[in-house]
Amino acid sequence: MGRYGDMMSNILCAKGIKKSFDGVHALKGVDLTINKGEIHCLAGENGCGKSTIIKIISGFYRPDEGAIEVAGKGFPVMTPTQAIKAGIQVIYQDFSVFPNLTVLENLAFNQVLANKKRLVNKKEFRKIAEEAVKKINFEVDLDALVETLPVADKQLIAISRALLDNAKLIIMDEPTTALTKKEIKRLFEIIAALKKNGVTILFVSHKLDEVFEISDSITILRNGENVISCPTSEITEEKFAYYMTGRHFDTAQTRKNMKKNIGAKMLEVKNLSAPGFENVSFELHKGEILGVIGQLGSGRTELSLALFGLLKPTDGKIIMEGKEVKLPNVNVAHKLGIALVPEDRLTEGLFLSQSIVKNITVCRMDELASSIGILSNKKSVEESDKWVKGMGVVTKNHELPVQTLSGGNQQKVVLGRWLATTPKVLILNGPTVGVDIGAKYDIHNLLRKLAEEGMAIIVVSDDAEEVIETCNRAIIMRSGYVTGEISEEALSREALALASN
Amino acid sequence: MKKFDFKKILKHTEFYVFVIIIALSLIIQARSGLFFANNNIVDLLRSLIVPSIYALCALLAFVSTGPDVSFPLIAALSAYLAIIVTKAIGYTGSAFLVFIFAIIFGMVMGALNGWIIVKYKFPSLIVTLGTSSIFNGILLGAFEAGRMDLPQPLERLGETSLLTVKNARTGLGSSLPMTFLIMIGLYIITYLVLNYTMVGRGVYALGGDEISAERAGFNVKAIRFGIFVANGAIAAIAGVCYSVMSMRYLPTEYEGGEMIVIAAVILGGTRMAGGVGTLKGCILGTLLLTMVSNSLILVGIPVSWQRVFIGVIIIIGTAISALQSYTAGRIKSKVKKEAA
Amino acid sequence: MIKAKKIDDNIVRLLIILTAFIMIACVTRPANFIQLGNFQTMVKQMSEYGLMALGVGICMISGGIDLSTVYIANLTGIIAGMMMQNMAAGSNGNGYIYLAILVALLVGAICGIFNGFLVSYLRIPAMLATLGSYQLFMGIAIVISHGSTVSGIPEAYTRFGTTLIAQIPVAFIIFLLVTIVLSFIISKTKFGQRIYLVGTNAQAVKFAGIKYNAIIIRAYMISGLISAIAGLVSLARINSAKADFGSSYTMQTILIAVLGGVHPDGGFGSIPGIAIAVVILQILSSYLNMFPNISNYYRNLIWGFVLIAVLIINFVINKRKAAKLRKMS
Amino acid sequence: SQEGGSASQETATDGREETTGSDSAGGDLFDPANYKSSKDKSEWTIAVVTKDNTANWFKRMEIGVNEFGEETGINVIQKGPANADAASQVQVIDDLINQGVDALCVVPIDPGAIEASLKTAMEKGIVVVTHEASNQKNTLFDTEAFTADAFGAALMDALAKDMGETGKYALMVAYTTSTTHMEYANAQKARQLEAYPNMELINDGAVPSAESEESIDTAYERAKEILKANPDLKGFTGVASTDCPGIAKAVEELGLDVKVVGVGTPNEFKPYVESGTISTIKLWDPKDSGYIMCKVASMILGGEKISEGADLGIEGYNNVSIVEGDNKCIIGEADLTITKDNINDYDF
Ligand SMILES: Nc1ncnc2c1ncn2[C@@H]1O[C@H](COP(=O)(O)OP(=O)(O)OP(=O)(O)O)[C@@H](O)[C@H]1O
Ligand SMILES: Nc1ncnc2c1ncn2[C@@H]1O[C@H](COP(=O)(O)OP(=O)(O)OP(=O)(O)O)[C@@H](O)[C@H]1O
Ligand SMILES: [Mg+2]
Ligand SMILES: [Mg+2]
Repeated sequence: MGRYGDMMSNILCAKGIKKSFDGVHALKGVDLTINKGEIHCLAGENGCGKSTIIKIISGFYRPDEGAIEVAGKGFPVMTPTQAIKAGIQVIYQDFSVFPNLTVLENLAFNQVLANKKRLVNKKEFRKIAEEAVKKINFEVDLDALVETLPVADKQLIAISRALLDNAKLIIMDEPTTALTKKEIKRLFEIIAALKKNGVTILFVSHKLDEVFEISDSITILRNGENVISCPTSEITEEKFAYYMTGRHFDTAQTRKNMKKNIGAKMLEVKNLSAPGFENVSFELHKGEILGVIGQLGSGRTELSLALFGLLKPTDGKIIMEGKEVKLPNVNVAHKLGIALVPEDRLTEGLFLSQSIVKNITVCRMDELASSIGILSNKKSVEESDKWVKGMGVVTKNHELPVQTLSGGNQQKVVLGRWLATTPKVLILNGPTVGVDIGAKYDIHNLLRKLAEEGMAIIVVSDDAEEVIETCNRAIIMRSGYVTGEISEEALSREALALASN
Repeated sequence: MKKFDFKKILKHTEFYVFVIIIALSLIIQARSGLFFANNNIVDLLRSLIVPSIYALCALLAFVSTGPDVSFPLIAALSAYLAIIVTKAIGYTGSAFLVFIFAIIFGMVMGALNGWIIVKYKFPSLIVTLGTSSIFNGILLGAFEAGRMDLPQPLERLGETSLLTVKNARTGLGSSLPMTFLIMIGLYIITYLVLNYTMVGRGVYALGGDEISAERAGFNVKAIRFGIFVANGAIAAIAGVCYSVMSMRYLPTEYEGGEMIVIAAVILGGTRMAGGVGTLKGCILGTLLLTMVSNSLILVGIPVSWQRVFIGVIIIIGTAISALQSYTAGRIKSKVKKEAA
Repeated sequence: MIKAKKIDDNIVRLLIILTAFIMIACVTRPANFIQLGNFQTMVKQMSEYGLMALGVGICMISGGIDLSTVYIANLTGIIAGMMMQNMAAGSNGNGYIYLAILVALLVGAICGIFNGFLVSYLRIPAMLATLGSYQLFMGIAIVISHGSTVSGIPEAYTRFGTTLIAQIPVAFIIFLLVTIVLSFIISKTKFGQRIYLVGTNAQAVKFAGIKYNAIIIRAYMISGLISAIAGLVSLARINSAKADFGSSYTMQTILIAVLGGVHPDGGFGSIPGIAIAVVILQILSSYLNMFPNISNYYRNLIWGFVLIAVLIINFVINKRKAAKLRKMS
Repeated sequence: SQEGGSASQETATDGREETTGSDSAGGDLFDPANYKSSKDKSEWTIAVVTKDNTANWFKRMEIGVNEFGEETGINVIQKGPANADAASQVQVIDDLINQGVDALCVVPIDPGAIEASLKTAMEKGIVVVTHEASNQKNTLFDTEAFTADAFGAALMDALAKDMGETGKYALMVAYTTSTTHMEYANAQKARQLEAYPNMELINDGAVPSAESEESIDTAYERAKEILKANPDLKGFTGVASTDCPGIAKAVEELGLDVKVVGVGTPNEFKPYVESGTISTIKLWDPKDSGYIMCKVASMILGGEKISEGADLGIEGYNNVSIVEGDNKCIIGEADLTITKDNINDYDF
């Protein structure tokens, strides 16, 4: 179904790319053709091979088979420097910044290296860097160390670095995950401006609305194979989801049709303050899903940490089932039936090199062990089996390390771990960040089902769609304060947009 | 332009090491009255030479890859080979050539480290532990190295001194060996390479994020290999310097020198996880530990208590620098919140 | 689902190396090697550093390292030895010996807890924390023993160092027992699993409600405790204790742990692997002592070589296996 | 130091108890006559175990050991540990016992650490001879060029003579844990207290004054510190072979008139002896010690009796005396005193 443009209008043409890692076939002969000057969207579920083909185009991986042409010129062996020289710039999913170096160096390295300079010229560095940040009006201290900057700034560094002079094709691997709505808007403006200047963009995203908002054409991959390549105008949202996942979604199952089963008051937070937020109050009932919507740095993360015993409140009360509780550490929270699915699953959630079993049972060890602390292997495997099946984690063997799973499946493992503790209050911080629509759909469904069964849930998110789809109510946080609350009836995209601006 | 920013300085580990050094030197001065004498300072500088050259190896390895524990044995073996070769060919010219011999041998050994680490991506600690065991076996088993007199070129170098001072009050003298210049030279070269060449920036870049470095176009493998070859060369220089300063080749005195050097370098703010570390911190950390071990007698600590003191100083020093970097992290997140 | 393998590949490879070494020794030096006495000596010698290597291994699995084991062993040996000396005269019965043993174990545990405290609460990198504490423990040992050998250990205690049970030296039985108990703790208990988790991702541990500090302190405490046992075994075997005894063991224990499959960054390794590596090293050392003309320093050469060779063999085999998998699927 | 004295006395009595204890096992473990070998001389193996085979000192010893082997046709081997560490030495000894050597001649790193191993050896009928271990209990004979006390006293006598019997002096050892060094150091102090009232050990008489950690460079640095802290120092002794070169270098550099007396090999010390900084070297020839250990071992294996006044065949040992203390100690008159005048007579 691949669609090939003629030689002249192609900026990039990759044919029959195959790549496998230690037995995993990430790409099974993928074709990708991008026309000059277009915004091309590459979509597909987690683990379908999007990042892998990008890394092959940028010369970071060598394909097992296949050929790459850039602007009609064949590259038998592509290296990162060659790619940069050919005008290909990549904004990687993980930003690819140097945390230990200054913004200045982060911005200048690529270009200086591509020009084969051997010596450091501070003035030249500064010139390149200033030029780069100016392109997107990004205000940042060029001499600051990148590790001291917030996530969004790191993303913006990666973006501005890619915009440098000779870029003909800019590849963005999920560039919007860490950005706020406002920043996304700004990014799209930049992309539009680039397009006007004749730069071609390859854009990777899971988010339907983004794809349809900006792309000219789409290539969808599934399991390392092409599914379709066509102009965006020829495809509908529904079809898009189908091509990506190979399944049809029951769109009737939304919040509006959710069975309401709101019960007794489960959790009450009164005038809670902690470093990062102040004077936050709200109530949470059994069977209710409360959305906490706020942008990066609004205090939402700190609030979730405070409710989980990881951040010491300076003031205020937490009342659970009518009794005031103190949460000095995670164990107390755990015993009280509070669970937190953390924001960053890689650093805060998973033990990447350990088995799926260990990752799922880690919070249940006390129950799975005998009174003197001996773990039952059988029980652990049963427990993990239950959750692997229940959550639909795709894996060959649950003794395999978690790092062999794709992002969505990894998130399911973290979620399964906490659900295994049968919590009364489940807090999820960005439950579907970087998760594809199939897995996202599964997770949202699961949350609704859990609420129906009487669990009290807090969804912390900056994704309005997610909050609308899953939550009964939402509170809005900004700069450490709750600035508003939206009831179920009023919960809509417009209301959220209005409230958070 | 850049202002003198005291708050920024407060965040650097180097600053705290510096404060500890000042405090300790005042204490030593108060207890002995001898610390700030010119001859004592020269003695201290002399003691600093070999450990601070070693510290370069530790620093480069930590910043780019991870711990390297093989430098003392590379030093021992390459100095041995250089001396043997010099004696065998009966060379009596300049000591420079002897250093070149040693550097070549050191680079070969460093290349072995580098090759294994780059090719197989094994942790550097294991590889260097293994190779230093091998070098030790070669030196003492295969070559049966024993104490030796130095060949003429090195002997002559050992007899010349760079600077001689005499304390007016006590009449005590002290002289600074020529090897001090070698150390200064190495620091200058390392400083220039690390800060003013793209390869040098690559060392930091790959320590910060190896994959990003590769994507940016640094030749990560070549840089890492180069680091270990350079470490071999630097260790070889330290090895010859040590023999020059003892006026004798002493095969068994090298082994075991790595730990205290690593402690010094980490004390000076080098991050074990890589990417962070300065020459300033390196020299300050080395100075601190050298100063402590060279002042215990001046201060009058009984011999049997000296080890207790060194242990306590290492623990306190590292605790301060560890807690400081932890609180610096916290300050960081607070600042961020204010900005939000 | 594919059934999980019961024995990991690294142990199999270590066993192959071990067998190869034994065969070489048997063929080339049958008269010296195949002897009850030789085996008894070997197992006696390796028990001490073998115990310490187990402790070092546990700390490495937790993401740290313990450089102080040898000096904890010496300190506890000295304390127990001095107590036995001083109390032997005034007491009838062996109660005082048990008391001394108890105190030694306690001191070992306290030293370990101290290390754990430095690593967890004070966040000092383990390499530095235990480098400092090893100087400290050795210093304390020098201060209380005046640097000299503590000897004249009551025979009631030292007899235990030479006792054979079914021709097996007690020291080795202790080593085996500790190995078995630790294998069990590490692989079968909550605490053991948590050591692996702590060594894999210290940040995620916090979110999973595992008490990082407590796990680390207990890991180092175990290392200290085992070192104390090693100190007591050594006290019985050589009838004396000294502040600097066995200083070459420190590097040796790390090499053993690594050869045994422990990853220096934490999260991987097994106790049986370490135990097999101990045996390999011991056979190598004893074998070399059978050649009058070969310097003992060759041991270091061979040992370094074996270590790197094993790493490379593991690497190549794993790669081959992956390639095979790729072809199959 | 008084505590130390009583402790060692206790040890001594314990040693006796052990002896009687093993008596009942059959035959006197400490009677050399019980060790006569029934094998032919050519089948004997005598193993010499040193502290560190790389040191010049023990390379010199090996010359004597090999000389003995060639002379007599007895199979002799010299082994050192893989690390200069008592634990490694124990391993070497234990392994040699298992290989069924007929005699072990040991220069212990730490006599205490090898007691048990040597006892096992003797119980297996292996002849045990030691050197530099006058307090070793489980040995048939300890062979010494002189006793530790006599040697320490001789060092002090030499120092006292060189510094005119007055003034401050300092003592350096390798480590406070080096047993033999500490014996020499304590003996020096004891001799000074007894014979030279006008001399004074620095730091209120604390033994030792500094550790060289078996490194010439460290010896130099510590010596400098001591000289700075005690500008009126008149004498310095060092008992490890690393000590005196370091001390002498410091003294020369500071331009002081401090007498340096110590232990070491002539060739290594020659420059400082010739320049006069090291006034006296006290030592014995390790070549002879190696030879004598083997000789004593072979005599025991051959059933020969060694008694007071025996002639062991080389100079310095033509008329040995036997002192019974912790062990039976064969003492020669083989100490060498080397000064500027006779240093060129020795080449090792
Ligand atoms: N370095 C690697 N080693 C082994 N397997 C890998 C490696 N990189 C990718 N894979 C595997 O290849 C497949 C494709 O991964 P890729 O990262 O390209 O997916 P993706 O489409 O970018 O997913 P996501 O949306 O989660 O970013 C996955 O199954 C992944 O597990
Ligand atoms: N006091 C603290 N103690 C421990 N961890 C903290 C603390 N403050 C912040 N963190 C962690 O540091 C990380 C970055 O914090 P940051 O404030 O940038 O989070 P955020 O999501 O951007 O902000 P917010 O929660 O305000 O929206 C978070 O993952 C959080 O877990
Ligand atoms: Mg991806
Ligand atoms: Mg956040």
